[in-house]
Amino acid sequence: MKYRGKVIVTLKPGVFDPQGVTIRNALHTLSFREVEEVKAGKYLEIILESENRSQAEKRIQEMCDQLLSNPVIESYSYQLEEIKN
Amino acid sequence: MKYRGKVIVTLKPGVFDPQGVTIRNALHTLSFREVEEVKAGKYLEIILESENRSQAEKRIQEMCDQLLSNPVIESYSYQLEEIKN
Amino acid sequence: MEVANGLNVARELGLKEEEYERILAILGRVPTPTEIAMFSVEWSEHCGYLHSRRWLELLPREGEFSPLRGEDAGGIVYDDLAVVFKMESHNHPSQVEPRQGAATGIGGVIRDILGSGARPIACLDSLHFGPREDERSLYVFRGVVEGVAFYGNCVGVPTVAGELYFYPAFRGNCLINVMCLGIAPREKLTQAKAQGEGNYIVYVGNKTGRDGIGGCSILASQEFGAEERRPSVQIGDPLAEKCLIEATLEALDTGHIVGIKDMGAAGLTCSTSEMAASGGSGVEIDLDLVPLREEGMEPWEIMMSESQERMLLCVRRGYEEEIIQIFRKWGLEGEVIGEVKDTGRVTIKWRGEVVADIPALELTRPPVYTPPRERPLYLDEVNNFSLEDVSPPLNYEEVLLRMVSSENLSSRRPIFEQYDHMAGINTVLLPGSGTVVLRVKGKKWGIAVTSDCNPLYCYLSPREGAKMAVAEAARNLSACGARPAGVTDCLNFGSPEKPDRYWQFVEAVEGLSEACRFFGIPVVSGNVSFYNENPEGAIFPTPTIGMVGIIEEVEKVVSAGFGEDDLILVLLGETKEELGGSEYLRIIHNREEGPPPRVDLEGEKNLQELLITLAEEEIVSSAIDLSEGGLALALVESSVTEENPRGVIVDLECLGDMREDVLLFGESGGRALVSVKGELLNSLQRLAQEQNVPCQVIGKTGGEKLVIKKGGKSLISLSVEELKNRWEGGLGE
Amino acid sequence: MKFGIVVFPGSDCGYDCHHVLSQVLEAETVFIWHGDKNLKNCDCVVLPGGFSYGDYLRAGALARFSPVMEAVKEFAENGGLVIGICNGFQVLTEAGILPGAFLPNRGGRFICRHVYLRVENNQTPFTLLFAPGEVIKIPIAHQQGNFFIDSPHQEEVKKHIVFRYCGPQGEIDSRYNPNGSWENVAGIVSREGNILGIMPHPERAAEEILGSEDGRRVFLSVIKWWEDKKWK
Ligand SMILES: Nc1ncnc2c1ncn2[C@@H]1O[C@H](COP(=O)(O)OP(=O)(O)O)[C@@H](O)[C@H]1O
Ligand SMILES: [Mg+2]
Repeated sequence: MKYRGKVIVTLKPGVFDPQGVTIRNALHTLSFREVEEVKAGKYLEIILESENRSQAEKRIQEMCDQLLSNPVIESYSYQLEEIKN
Repeated sequence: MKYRGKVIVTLKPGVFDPQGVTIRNALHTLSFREVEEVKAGKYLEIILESENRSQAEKRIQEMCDQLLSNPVIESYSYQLEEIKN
Repeated sequence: MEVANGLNVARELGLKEEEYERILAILGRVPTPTEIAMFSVEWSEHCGYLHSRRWLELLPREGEFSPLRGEDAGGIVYDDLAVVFKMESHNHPSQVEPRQGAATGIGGVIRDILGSGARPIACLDSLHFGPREDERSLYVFRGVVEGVAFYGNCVGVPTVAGELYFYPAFRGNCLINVMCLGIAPREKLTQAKAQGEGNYIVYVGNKTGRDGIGGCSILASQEFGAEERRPSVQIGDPLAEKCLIEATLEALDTGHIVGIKDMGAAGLTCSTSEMAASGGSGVEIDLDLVPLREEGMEPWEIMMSESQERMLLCVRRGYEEEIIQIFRKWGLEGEVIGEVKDTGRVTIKWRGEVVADIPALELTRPPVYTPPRERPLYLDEVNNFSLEDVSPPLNYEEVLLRMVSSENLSSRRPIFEQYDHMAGINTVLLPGSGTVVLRVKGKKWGIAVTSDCNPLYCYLSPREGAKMAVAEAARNLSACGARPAGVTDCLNFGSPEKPDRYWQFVEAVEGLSEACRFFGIPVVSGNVSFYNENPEGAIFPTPTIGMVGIIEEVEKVVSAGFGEDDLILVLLGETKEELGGSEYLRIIHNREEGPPPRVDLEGEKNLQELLITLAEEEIVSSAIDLSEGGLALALVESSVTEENPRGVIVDLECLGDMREDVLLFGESGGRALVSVKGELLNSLQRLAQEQNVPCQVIGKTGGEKLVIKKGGKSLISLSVEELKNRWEGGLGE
Repeated sequence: MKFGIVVFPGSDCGYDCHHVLSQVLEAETVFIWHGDKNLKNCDCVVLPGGFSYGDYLRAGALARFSPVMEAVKEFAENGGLVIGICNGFQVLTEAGILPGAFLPNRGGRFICRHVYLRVENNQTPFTLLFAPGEVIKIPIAHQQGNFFIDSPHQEEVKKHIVFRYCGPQGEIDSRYNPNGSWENVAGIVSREGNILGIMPHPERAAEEILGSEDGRRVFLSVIKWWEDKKWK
């Protein structure tokens, strides 16, 4: 079966996010004054073959732990959907 | 009212994604051989004050069009949720 | 505000019971939590040099070039300029979070240079990792290189040189030593002092958050073991650093800055106490004025925070607004947070209350320890190698190909190409083989920089290894025509509380000191990193040397590559029957054994003088020093380092009847390979004789092959194109 | 003639351009602060390389909203000479002053090295001192130099290519394309020819001691073009 994992990686709360701050400042100068905070993260879409849903889920989690995020500063979440041809 | 906009920016279909390819290769060396494709994108979380939902939506869209994505190569999608204290 | 169980808190923060007693005596009362925190960071190994201070006094501070010693970064004076440089470690943070660890390492050392009032113009990175087969080591290695590239490129200071080695001993504890070099008109240098009652203490840069709290005393001085603490990692913001560089230099130009100090390890604690102590005054700080990024921060958190991209200034009263506006113009924070007092004390207020009040001098006078040390037993075991133990290879071509493509000897191009090594348009001799040379705009002279240390030698003999690191660095510089002028060092060792590790440390410092003294090169700055251990033991002792040289006429710089055909190849220096500690033994025979090559300081010095003269008198067409991989690797590098590789024909017969593998791959020091035009050979030989340097003609350049024979016997005949591909592809990155 | 170099936070190569223009070529040169709207009567505006705003979000994305960019846009529309180098080129595309966009390098990494370029058009104010088809050597230093143009605009942009990555003999081949750039593009001009975007750094190849003087001729061309125009 084929699956699409949609992974979002963000900085943990309290970790300094210079990109987010800079983007917020830019939005302010563009007169989006109502913006209070911006957090910058990563989005990854992973297409993989797996026997079943729970196997796919397990593998996506392993990828996140080992490579896609750094547990010291980042956390992640994901959604999984089956790809039907 | 306070809202959280969750914006995902991805490369348009057909635009070559070197980052995605690099990550896929790295996953392969880590023996995630079942991965067929990786697409890399950006995730941005925007916290903003707005009168109502449709106003917030309009503003998020403007931000995406003006700054957060480059329409030549990227497309975006977003979700909006109300933040209750 | 007192703590009932002050001793427990002190212990938790890494202070010893006797240290706590001393704090009680200094204050004459029970310390507040903020005070305990402040003492704990100032008296940590990382900031206070408890175990190393006594030995660092051995290092020579004077030399041929007049040294300059500031607070953070030392340097030398040449012409009317100060050349300031300093090396720092960022080992533990990088092991935990490679990308940010390396990035903030670069950021930190740049601010050290900036704090002296100099404009940073170049960085170097000396990197050591576990083998790349090891998944975690590979991850750390790639993350670190990415971090250096990310931060260094963005901040606009070129990373021009460095080192990269892989040894199993660095598994679980990598070494990230970064160096920065800056220049300033000599009279523009600024000190890290607060002076003049009523002058203002001004905070500039990024806001303060909870980053790296405890990172200094707890993270940096704790071995990586079973119970791992989750550190709060610092995140680098190179854009802010870039703006901080420009704003600080602009502010210094106003002439209204009395003193300046970077906020690195131990943040506000270190900067306030050291500025007060070296200015012979006191400071009073109001923490409510410090720009904060997070809510609810405790006073001790603010004092210990290691948020990056911050500096502390002492500004002449009446000019604070002008200075603050400069920083705000660059998009940075700028706030008056306190003033200079003549109390001699660091007084910290928070919400109207005094939360700390300590004599500044006492904070900066941590205890000194010299625990027992003992020669480790392994030394006898690993220093028994004799030539009979290995048989010479049958196929030298195969051996050479394996060596040129090995992870420690292959080209570093895949690494330094990821670094913007040309930013600032000063890099005259680009990285590739050996030394990198920077011009100084508007001057005839230039600056050469290198970093060196062979950790395996140091493991086999800390003293000889340290001497060799100095010798190799100096040889590197002189090969391109530069005169060694100053050293900065970064001493990476295991736990000083273990006698065998402490012995290694003291031996290395003595070796380092002896070599620098002999060559007349002052040690102007440096850094000590202890507790580099993983569950399997200590790292190889690694006293990394950063050396800076001056080349009088930068246009005469000599590069390593063979520039044309029909040049005569000359080997300078004596080849001894030494194979111990060599990469050849490691790679081909799988033995990490010694003794390592012995250092002949006299011979090294003669060679250096000769190389400098040869460059100045424009006699040689190329020069490269011999180091890891010996003569064979030097030949390959000079052949293939240029865009178009060039062949050579070499005969080893004249080098005596030693074994061929010794002649090719032995790593005896004090040697260099030069190429010279036929008509200049005589002058070269005459100068070599005058300098007492052995000198042998071993071949000439030309053709498309690297051919090495010994008398009638052909050892190697390989296409230089193939060698180039193997060498450049060795890292596989 | 007078050159103006725009200073964005983080655009460090502006100092290098300043050195080359004012010290090496002895041309009148001033800095223009990103917050100003006044171009100080400059005849040629340089958007230098570096990392404006840290390249946070996307390379060049934030710089384009600096107040100075409105003035630059107006200046360009009125035929003023503009050179965008590296990050400056990225800013120009983000601002829509030049077409296209930049993707990360094909290999995903930053690359700093000398490359060969073939001069495809010497009829511009920036290249008139080069021979047609001449091969020159100039360094690159970028992470996102992979020029992209969507298919509807390709035919048009093809006419405005000025520099392409090539081999030592001028071979145009993907082997010599360091970053995956469309058509090996290293530099283009605007339709009217008064705006140059160039990914390599000519200011890094303007002095003999740095290994190449080819880049210098980009600036010398501008000066010559200006002088000639003045006489006309
Ligand atoms: N980590 C690194 N970062 C930048 N440059 C490096 C790094 N490692 C090696 N280099 C460069 O690669 C070249 C070869 O390195 P090395 O063989 O260690 O030099 P040396 O012969 O001087 O000991 C030198 O120019 C060196 O500065
Ligand atoms: Mg070396």
